[in-house]
Amino acid sequence: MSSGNHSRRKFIRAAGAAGAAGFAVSVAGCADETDEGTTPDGADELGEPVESIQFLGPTAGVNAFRNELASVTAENWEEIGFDVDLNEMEFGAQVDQAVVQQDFDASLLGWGGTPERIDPHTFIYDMHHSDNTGQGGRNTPGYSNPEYDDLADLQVTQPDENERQETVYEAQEIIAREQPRTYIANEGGVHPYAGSRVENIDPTLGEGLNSFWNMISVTPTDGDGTVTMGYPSEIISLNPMQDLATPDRQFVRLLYDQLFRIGPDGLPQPWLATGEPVIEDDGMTYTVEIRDDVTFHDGEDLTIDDVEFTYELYADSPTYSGLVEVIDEIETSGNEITFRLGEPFAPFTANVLGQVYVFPEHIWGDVDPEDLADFEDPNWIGSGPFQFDDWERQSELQLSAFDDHFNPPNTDRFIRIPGADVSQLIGDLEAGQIDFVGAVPQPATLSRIEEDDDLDSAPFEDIGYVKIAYNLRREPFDDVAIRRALSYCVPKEEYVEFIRDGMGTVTDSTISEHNEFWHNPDVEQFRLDLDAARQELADAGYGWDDDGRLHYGADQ
Amino acid sequence: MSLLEIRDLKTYYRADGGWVRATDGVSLSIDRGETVGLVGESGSGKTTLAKSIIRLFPDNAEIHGGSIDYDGTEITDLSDKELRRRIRWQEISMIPQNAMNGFDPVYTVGQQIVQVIRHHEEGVSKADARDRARDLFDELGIEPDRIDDYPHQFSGGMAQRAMIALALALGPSLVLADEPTTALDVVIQDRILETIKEKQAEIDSAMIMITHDMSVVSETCDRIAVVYGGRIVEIADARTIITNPRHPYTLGLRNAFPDISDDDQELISIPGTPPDLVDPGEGCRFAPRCPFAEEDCWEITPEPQEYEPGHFVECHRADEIDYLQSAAGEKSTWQDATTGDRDAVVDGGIVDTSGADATETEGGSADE
Amino acid sequence: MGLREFVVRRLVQLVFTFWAFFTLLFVLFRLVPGDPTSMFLLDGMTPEQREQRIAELGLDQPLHVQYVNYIEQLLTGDFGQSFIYREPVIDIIVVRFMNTIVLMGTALFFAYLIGVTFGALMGWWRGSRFERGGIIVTLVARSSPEFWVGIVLLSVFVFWLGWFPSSGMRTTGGELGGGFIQRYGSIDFLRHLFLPALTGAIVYLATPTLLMRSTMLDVLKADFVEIKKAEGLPEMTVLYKHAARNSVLPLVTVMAIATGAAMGGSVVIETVFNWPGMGREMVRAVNTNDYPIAMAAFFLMGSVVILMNFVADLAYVYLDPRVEYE
Amino acid sequence: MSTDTDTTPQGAVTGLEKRIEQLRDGLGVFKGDRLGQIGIALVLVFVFVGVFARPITIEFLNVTIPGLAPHDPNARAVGGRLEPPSLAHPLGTTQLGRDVLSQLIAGTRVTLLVGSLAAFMAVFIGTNVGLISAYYGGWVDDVLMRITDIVYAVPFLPFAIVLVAIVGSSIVNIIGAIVLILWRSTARVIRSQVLSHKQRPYVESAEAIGASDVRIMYKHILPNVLPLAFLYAAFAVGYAVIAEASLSFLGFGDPNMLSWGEMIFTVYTADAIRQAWWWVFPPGIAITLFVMSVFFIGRTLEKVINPELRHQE
Repeated sequence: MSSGNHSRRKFIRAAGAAGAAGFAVSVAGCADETDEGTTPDGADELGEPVESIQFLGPTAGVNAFRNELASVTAENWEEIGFDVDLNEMEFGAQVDQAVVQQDFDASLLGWGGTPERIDPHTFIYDMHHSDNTGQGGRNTPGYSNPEYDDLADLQVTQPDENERQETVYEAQEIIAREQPRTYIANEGGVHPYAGSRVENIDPTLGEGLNSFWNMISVTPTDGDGTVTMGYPSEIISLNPMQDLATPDRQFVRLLYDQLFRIGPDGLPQPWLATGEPVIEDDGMTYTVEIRDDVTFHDGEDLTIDDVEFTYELYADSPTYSGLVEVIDEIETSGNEITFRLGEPFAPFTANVLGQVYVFPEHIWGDVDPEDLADFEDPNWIGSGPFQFDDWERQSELQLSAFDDHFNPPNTDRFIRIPGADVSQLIGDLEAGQIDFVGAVPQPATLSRIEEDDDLDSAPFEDIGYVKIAYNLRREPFDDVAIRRALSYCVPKEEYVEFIRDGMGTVTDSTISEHNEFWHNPDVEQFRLDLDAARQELADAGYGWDDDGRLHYGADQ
Repeated sequence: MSLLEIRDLKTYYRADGGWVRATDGVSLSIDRGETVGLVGESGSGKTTLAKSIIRLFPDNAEIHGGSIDYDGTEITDLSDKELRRRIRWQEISMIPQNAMNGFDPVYTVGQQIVQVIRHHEEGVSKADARDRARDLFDELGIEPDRIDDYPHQFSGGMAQRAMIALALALGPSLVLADEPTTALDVVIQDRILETIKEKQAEIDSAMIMITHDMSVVSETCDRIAVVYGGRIVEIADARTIITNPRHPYTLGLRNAFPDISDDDQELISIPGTPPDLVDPGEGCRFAPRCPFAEEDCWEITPEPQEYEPGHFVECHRADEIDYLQSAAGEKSTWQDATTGDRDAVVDGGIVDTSGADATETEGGSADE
Repeated sequence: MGLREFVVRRLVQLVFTFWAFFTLLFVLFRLVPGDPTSMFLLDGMTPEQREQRIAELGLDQPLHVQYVNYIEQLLTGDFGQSFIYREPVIDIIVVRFMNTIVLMGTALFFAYLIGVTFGALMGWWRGSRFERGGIIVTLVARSSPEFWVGIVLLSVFVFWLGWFPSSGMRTTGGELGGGFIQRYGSIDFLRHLFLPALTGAIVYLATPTLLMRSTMLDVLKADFVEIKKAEGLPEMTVLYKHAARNSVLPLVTVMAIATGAAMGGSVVIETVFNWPGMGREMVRAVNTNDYPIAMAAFFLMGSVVILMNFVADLAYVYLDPRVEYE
Repeated sequence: MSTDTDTTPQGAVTGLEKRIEQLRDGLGVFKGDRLGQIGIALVLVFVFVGVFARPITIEFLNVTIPGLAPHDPNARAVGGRLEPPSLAHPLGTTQLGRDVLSQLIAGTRVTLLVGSLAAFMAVFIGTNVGLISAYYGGWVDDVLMRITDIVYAVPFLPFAIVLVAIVGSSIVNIIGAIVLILWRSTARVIRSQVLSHKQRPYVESAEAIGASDVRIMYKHILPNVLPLAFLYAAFAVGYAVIAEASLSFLGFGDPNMLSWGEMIFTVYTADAIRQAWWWVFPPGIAITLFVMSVFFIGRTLEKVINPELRHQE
């Protein structure tokens, strides 16, 4: 939405009200009576009223739960004296305005909890280090705190997990105290599936039934040897060299193998590698031995040359060179490959060896780097447990088991259906057209699933979370008291218990409690408490006029 | 034996006020090859009478009584299907007033002729039907190739000729000509009437010529029936009706059409408007407009009397033929005739009749 | 003016309309906030990758340069590459376009079929209960939005009676792709097509039905209908071969407008029934700033309507011999 | 129905009486027409409910007329989650415990707002475009008609979605999107009507006495095409309401203005269509009823205004 939308919203509310009906009318929906509540005695001489909050949130179409959360939060902020201008936007438009243009005061979005992010690096470094405050960077609030930066830099270099844990704990405490964002809830929930048609389901942390482990373990019991999955959006591309959205990554990793895979517990485990990497001269060199019984889907053997070729390919690829930047040199001998790093990098196994997919050199060999992203392998030949059969966009993607794989899946055929939305996919599930849905259903669906003895729901926890980012580049959000007060107004319990009907868990830290090892349980908590919010503002020298509107103190 | 025998036919229209008695007890018989003229003002029920023969009415008209015997079969007993298959166009066809609108504009004239031929005559191939159509066109003086022209490409006269071709395509025994020449200008009118007479003679078909124009019937018809208020008030051979009519209405009609030979003849029109046919009540229906109306005329419905062989008249004073004929010739008779309701006659004042709005009840649908 | 001049003059108008329509779309899409990279940012695209992708797509160039490039590309029949799918727009859009045309074509066909038959009967049995009932039913059909009709049909025929599949174009797992017959010819496809097409038919039958009825009322008053009856032709022949055939002419001119409505409505019907058509693809493209796909979708939708206008004019001249090329 | 108003200024006075008289027999037509009467009755009910849906505070009188809606339509947890109809909640509750009946009543106001505003503006633009294009003819006519062709080529929903994506989904923008498309049918019909009026004697006589173009167009021709414009306004209200409902159903509705279409959208995204019939059917039926009543009125007007000119979408 263009920034002009900000003031127009207020005009509309007035116009909408008086315009048509032709006489002063208070329209349904905008806050009627503001109950007085106990207002502590803020500053007596009042300065300017505090600027109104340009609050960006998703439309009900994008995410019905978060849309409701945004409107309730806006109401609570208005109760403690702020004037809130809530803009409901499409996902792409909101990301552009908040993350790219950074034209916002507060923005309610979520961070996906993929297994790769179980390692704390993303939530500690990417999201809070002052290096990442540029346009498009992940430090959307523009939070920069030298003391915090040191901790974030330190943790990367600590190969010893216990030492690193201490640093990560301390980082979480600072973030919780300074509230650059309000961390609201880990949106775990359930993925519905047809218990009468499939078994051995394995809902994993952060991804539920969309996880790699579930897709290779799920077994059809209705004899057609096929598992059909529904997902509320279409895959964009299966080319591993393109920038991948979540749905794409879920299927690219079925077709291609990595040296290590992030296991259900979030820790990397050997996959193409025969065992743990041999780490020498304090974390600067990693040596990995690969299996000798792996072939690609077209029968060609997967050799160490393919692995070396792949890592050099990543280094040249404009999209992914950043990922393998930390590697200075690669050597291979027999079935072993050794990586020399420029500097110690603790998450190397999980974030690099666990991410890079191994390509067949005989197919990608002569593709020059510029065209990598646009290269079309008609059969997407990889070495993964599934192989590509056929695909018609927006209609159906068909994969079949690659039986020669060392860890073949339990189903012969695996079909993916992109739905218009979750409700419509649930309809297909109930009509027997699909076997499980990789999306969290609405409360109304849950009650229906319980009654339907063909259907069950697989619970899973999330390591990502929904949060409200504040723009520290703008007044008054650079003042920590304002941010803390705003955080006190976010109804976290009501969001999880009522709006999400119990799906998910409340959180106060950037690292989810389900990531037990890295989660710091005793960070400062911010739960719904309007009085505490008013107290924060009063202590910081703000005051209220007799309409209850928040003002700067005269001396501020 | 006569071709067509109509006895006491009653055809009524459903209307807001009740039943409009468009044809109220008409008897008429037509012999093979004979041409009978039905003449009268518009709204007199002459077209309804003709169309009742083949039950060609809008959905709010019904036959309420009487019988129509056509060549031995009682038509009113026939089901619609039988009527369509055995009688319509095969036995009895029609020539409408405006030929241009009589044809379906989106098909060629030829196609429409071929369609009716092949519908009624099994086993006639398209080619044969087209040839017959071309012959018909040729006989009627139309360029045979023009069967592939569309109706809007024909002039008024040519279209009428094409319509005649269509009407005679199946060699019908009876043709209903509904004001066939009214829409044409006088010059073409005569030639079309000649053509119709000529063709009719060739196939020896009978014809009912419906018109309001005395001169047309006098030239073309053997016998003429004068229709007024849904009844035949006078019927006789053409000569008698023209030269020696008895019924005042016929006399009035004759005055309304100038005789070219008599140049100083003054035009005299019949005052008043056609009667309200919803409930005409007793007495002669012409009474309100008749200058000779007397006491009985208002009370007793006159029965048809035969004054000369074949010459029937429905009028109480028909016997005073000489007085009627001489008085009817004077303009004054009609002008100071008291028209309107009965009391006016008594006290001699002239009352402006508030006759019902003369909506064209024939053919037009009653509502909307 | 002969047929040739008429066609040429109309073609020139056509080209102008396309060009103006095109420029309007081009500007419109450049105003939509955000760019094709927005959806990847939260999934791990770094700022550098974003800059590089923007440059690759040429979105950093001034508007008029982009416009000129785009027109050149279009003149060579190349709709360009989808910003998101990175595949030629043609490959993506053509299949979707066919799905929408088959769906909406069937809907309009049924709407006109019902419209002509029932409209004619309503005119023939004027004043009857059938006519009054018919008017009420058509007005109710016209008053309910497509999605509401869709939801009602879904609730009744799928969730309650279970006679039809709930969504999509075919039962999963079958052969994909394939030629026209293979895609649209199977019984399975027809079972999937039935409810969405019926939804469209219900909503779009009102205009042809009411229009047919009112023209029938006039045509039945014409003299030639009485003559056809007098000719002893069967009732149905007079009704359909003559009366209806004349009344159908105005329906031809309305066809183009009905197509426009159908193109618009396809977005909703495809959403309710998860039909992989162009309507939904267009909405996705707008939301993810995939301009080439959105432009192509709009372009095809608009051209179908403009083309139908052209076809309607020619059809009218063919159907009504009285009309010369004005 | 189009009459030849006399051109002399003195005639203006009687012109007015003539207008009133025309209006009276215009309304007279409803006497015999049952569908028309049903239409009028329903519309009056909707207007009443719409106006008094929510509490109205009149500042200077300092009085508040209580709203018809029993609860605040947006108040959460007024009842339990997805409660079936009960005495407390005649139409049950939504997924977040909101009262469906209150939402339905409040939605009436939005529907009336959108329907009337959009229809009025669309017909206003359409009439003017049609008038000017037909009256001046020549290149003016060509340009305006080519623009109309383009607007006819633009399918409504996709265009509205793009527009809303650009300027935001407030009710004003939605009405704007509807108006930008809806004026096209009125323009074409008014143009054809004005073309036929242009040749009539009363226009020539107005030109003869030296009336200016504007005066002729708006003082003489316009009153004659106004009834037709009203007819199209009636149908436009229906189309506008359907358009807003469809947009809301696709998730592009104005979040602050809870319309019927948006209610159905919420039920659809809450995947509660099958359980909560009391939540999904009332708004759908309300839309159909309201639009139907407007179409009934339109059809009755059509009999009077232009029996021969077929109504086109």
